[in-house]
Amino acid sequence: MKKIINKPEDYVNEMLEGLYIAHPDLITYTADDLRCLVTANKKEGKVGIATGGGSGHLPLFLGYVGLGMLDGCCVGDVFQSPSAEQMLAVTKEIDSGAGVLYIYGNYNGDIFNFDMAAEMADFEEGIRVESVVAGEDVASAGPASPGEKNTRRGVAGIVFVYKCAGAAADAMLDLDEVKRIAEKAAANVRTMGVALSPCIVPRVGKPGFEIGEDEMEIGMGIHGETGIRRGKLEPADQIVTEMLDKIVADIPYVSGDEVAVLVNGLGSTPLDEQYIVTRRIDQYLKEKNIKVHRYYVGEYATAIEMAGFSISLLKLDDELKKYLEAPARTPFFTQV
Amino acid sequence: MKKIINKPEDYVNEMLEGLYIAHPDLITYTADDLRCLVTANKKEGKVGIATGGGSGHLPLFLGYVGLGMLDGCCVGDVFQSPSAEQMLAVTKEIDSGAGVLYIYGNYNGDIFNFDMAAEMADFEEGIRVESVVAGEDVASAGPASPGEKNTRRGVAGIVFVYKCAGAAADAMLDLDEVKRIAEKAAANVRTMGVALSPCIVPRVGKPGFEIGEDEMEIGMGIHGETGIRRGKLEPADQIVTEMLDKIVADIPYVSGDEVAVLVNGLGSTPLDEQYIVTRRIDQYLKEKNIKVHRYYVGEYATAIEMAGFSISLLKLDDELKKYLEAPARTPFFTQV
Amino acid sequence: MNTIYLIKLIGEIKDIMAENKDYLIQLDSVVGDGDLGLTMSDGYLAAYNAISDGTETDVGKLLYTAGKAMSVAVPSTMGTLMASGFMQAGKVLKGKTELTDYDIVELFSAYMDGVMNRGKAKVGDKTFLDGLNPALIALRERIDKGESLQAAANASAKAAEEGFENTATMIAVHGRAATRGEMSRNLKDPGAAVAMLIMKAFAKSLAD
Amino acid sequence: MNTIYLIKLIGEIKDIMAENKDYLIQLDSVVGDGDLGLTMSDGYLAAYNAISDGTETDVGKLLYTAGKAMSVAVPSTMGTLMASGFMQAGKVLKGKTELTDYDIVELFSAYMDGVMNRGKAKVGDKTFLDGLNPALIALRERIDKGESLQAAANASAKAAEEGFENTATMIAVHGRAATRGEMSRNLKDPGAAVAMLIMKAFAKSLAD
Ligand SMILES: Nc1ncnc2c1ncn2[C@@H]1O[C@H](COP(=O)(O)OP(=O)(O)O)[C@@H](O)[C@H]1O
Ligand SMILES: Nc1ncnc2c1ncn2[C@@H]1O[C@H](COP(=O)(O)OP(=O)(O)O)[C@@H](O)[C@H]1O
Ligand SMILES: [Mg+2]
Ligand SMILES: [Mg+2]
Ligand SMILES: [Mg+2]
Ligand SMILES: [Mg+2]
Repeated sequence: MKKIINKPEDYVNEMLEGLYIAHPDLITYTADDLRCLVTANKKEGKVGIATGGGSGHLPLFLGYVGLGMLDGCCVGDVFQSPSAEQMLAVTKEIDSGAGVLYIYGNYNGDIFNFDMAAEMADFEEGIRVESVVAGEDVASAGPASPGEKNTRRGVAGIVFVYKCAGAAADAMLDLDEVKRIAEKAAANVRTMGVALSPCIVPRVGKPGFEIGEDEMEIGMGIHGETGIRRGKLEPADQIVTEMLDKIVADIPYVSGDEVAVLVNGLGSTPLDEQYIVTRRIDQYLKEKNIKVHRYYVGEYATAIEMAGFSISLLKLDDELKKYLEAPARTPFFTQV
Repeated sequence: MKKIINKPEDYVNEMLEGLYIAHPDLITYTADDLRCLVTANKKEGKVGIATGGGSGHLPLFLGYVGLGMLDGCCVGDVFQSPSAEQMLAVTKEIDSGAGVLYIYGNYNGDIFNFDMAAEMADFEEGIRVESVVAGEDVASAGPASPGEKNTRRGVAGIVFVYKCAGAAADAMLDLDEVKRIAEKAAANVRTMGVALSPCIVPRVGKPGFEIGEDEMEIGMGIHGETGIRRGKLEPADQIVTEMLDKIVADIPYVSGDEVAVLVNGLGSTPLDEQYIVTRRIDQYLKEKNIKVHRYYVGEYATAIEMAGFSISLLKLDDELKKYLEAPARTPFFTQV
Repeated sequence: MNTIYLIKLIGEIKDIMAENKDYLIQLDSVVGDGDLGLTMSDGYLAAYNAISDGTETDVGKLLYTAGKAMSVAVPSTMGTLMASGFMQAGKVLKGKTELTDYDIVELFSAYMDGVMNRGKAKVGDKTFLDGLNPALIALRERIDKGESLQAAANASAKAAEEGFENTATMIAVHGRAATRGEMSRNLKDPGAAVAMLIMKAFAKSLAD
Repeated sequence: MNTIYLIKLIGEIKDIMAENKDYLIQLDSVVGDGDLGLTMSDGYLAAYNAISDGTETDVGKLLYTAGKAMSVAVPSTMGTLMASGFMQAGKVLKGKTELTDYDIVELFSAYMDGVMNRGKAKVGDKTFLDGLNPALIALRERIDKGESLQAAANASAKAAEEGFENTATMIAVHGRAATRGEMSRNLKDPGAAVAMLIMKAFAKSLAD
């Protein structure tokens, strides 16, 4: 394990200390608990938005708390859920009477704890909490039939949900409306990823899985969950084509539709490669006559030092476009 | 070689195509040459600032062209200088009568080509060009005696020089003044890095050097240049202390001095680790009573997929602070 | 039976989880992320520590407190589910200071309800429930027939073990194991092993 | 001697660089980044292609054009230095269409000036100059003594080779090799090898 760390058990807390040191104008914490991160700029009367999940995905989840996006975030150990108690503390801190929206990824542990926190917030504090669960990894399961539970994993596409919901809350919409926008964004985003190398959870100390020197795994999740297929590494254009075939078929799109595109590095993939991917995405979408409103390229949701990337498409309408374009300023996402 | 690319020989140009696709509002190119990148928002009467160097360092150099920072940039193949001819094309495009300042790193090939370009700009085009060469890697050589040539490598600290000079130009200062600010920033910045793993130049196809599974190299350059010492990997706090001892002794600092700090990931070092580093930097500087005005944490100058990081300190006075704080918007650096 | 007994019961569960830490890690490493041994031993220890001073006489409050402590200590899937079980049992038994054999059945039944309300899984989904459910059926049957609590507990421990073994025929539809789909068949469910261990500790708590 | 001869000379240099591509790669791999074989063969080929049509009769313009083509093709350290050498020689000999033996000395002397102006290195810094400088001294001496250009060229090729060998005693202070400090001693300088190859090609261009 080759990491620039001190004791593995201090990994998360020391990372958090560094985060507060670097961004004092934007974030702070509550309940004397470094893992209960809240905005340093609370806006009275605004719907509060909170998220959370395991550590190891920076800039997810912490990095999106700030102006025009999220108000609070709880993190657990690497790849482990934070507790309901911690989420309750954040909820109390960010509520200013308009209620709180939870937006988080579709993982068992997170769901259970956010649900428990929502109950406690209601029973113990009288705070109204609504939840939107993001699950948009088309490689992780088929689409849910009407009325069925969505079993897809939530991955990088959640950033689009944060952005749209955050802008709606910032525009002082009420909780139902903010929830509606978040649900709309979640319903219109699709993601797929590919991994080339595993990552090492510091306290585990060894790679989460093995993969050959010339292999890739298409559809792998951001904790190393099994993907759709493992095979020989292919040229970038071919990989992107396979991924987009799946993503685009899932909505489906018609000629003239408009999207926002998120190209996301999983940890150790150079930006150069992400732009080579961007180039092919643009060709592909032009062929399908899908218009790209805006590209986001970089690391938005990682798996520690995994090599690989994901592509997320958000299908836009005028409403989502408006909220996507709104300004925001957080430790990792600034848009003017 | 595990990379998400197509043909290695298309690596740089395809990356550039992706870059223009993703950031059409900020950047474009001139002379029908993708490698001659210029701002999409030319400001009349402003001193033009250009940089350049080899590819493989994203977001350096390309990513800092935009509003309030650089106006043009030439890149060569991976780790190879662009040509004087290309630099001349950029120079012509970004000059609007106030002259052009070149800011680039202290590498032989770059120096020769920028010098040649400056001569051509003067002789052939009558454009006044001044140059500031950044060389601030304290691990690469001792400090230059007065009158002696600075032989230190330029690394991530150049971003501070871009920022301050860019803001000065944006404030419509004249070429001599912008150059003075750039020189002041360059004279007050110091950097040191550490590497844990090598990188692979796509056309070479194999790692640039070998390093043991439990080793690090303190002071290594961003092309894999030999550092100060190779040894067993140590805890983060210990590595940071060794690096800061060198950096701080070099200026030297007195109690009460103020700095900006840049923590820079070299390519595959997770943000988490960079924040663990930030935490220790803060402790260290507090002990020395050096005040941190602002932290920048993330990838600012990489070596493809090298693991490791660098620390840069910029000693501030009121003037530099003013220009550092000014807003900027480029593909990779947005400050409001 | 009162809170003193419950402290003993939770103490036995804490001990058996500690003894089987590596076994649970090993089971969870195959289908999940391998943390189950840690979370269960840490979680029940936290639960035990929160109630072991013996000052609480309200059975319901004691169970609720144990659950809350567990949820703070180990917010993993099973940690939160076990916490939800305790908290639900606490709600149902609130106000009581003495427990009949029927109340003990009620305790496990409420524990199961708590897990189901939180997890939304059904029996047969290859989870903890597939260990606890047969145990609960056996427990209720024996008590209804008038057998001793010890005999009923022994039978329920056996049923839990069979339930655990049986999970090797099911396909996982929840949690990390679900991402393996058909490949999850043939593997026993780690959460069901936890149910088996709980029921074994229960039998033991009556025996000594 | 006119531009036709210079085309031949540059053609010989292009050929010898192509033949020694792997050798230069190997030398540069030890102390630098290993590209010297590629840049020198590509660079002199570009220089040659830019002037080989034989339409230019002005010696200075031909040399300047060769240099400019080289600078565009291979903007590496040595690529730009060699381009600067050609361009300086072009400036000095501009307007001439015929070259005396003394003009040939002037050509190499101006080439060296171009490299020195651009690179700011001194003789003894373990660079290209340490191959070219002894060759230039030998060339000038022999011509001053009235020897034939062929004899002088042979002597200068020999001197360049000795200069190249001699670099194994020097410490690099420029470029990538300089980052090795004391470790760069004992290694021969790749750029000085290029000077040796140029002078060999020069001798050959007169022989055939
Ligand atoms: N919805 C659910 N209801 C009941 N039990 C569940 C549910 N989902 C998962 N489990 C149980 O949780 C066990 C894994 O627990 P744990 O190791 O804590 O999960 P994780 O580490 O993924 O958070 C599974 O073996 C299964 O028995
Ligand atoms: N300032 C200089 N003046 C003359 N020659 C130099 C100078 N710096 C380096 N060289 C020569 O350049 C050679 C390396 O050239 P090259 O491989 O093109 O460098 P790089 O690949 O680092 O750009 C060295 O062996 C040395 O002879
Ligand atoms: Mg587990
Ligand atoms: Mg777990
Ligand atoms: Mg070289
Ligand atoms: Mg080179």
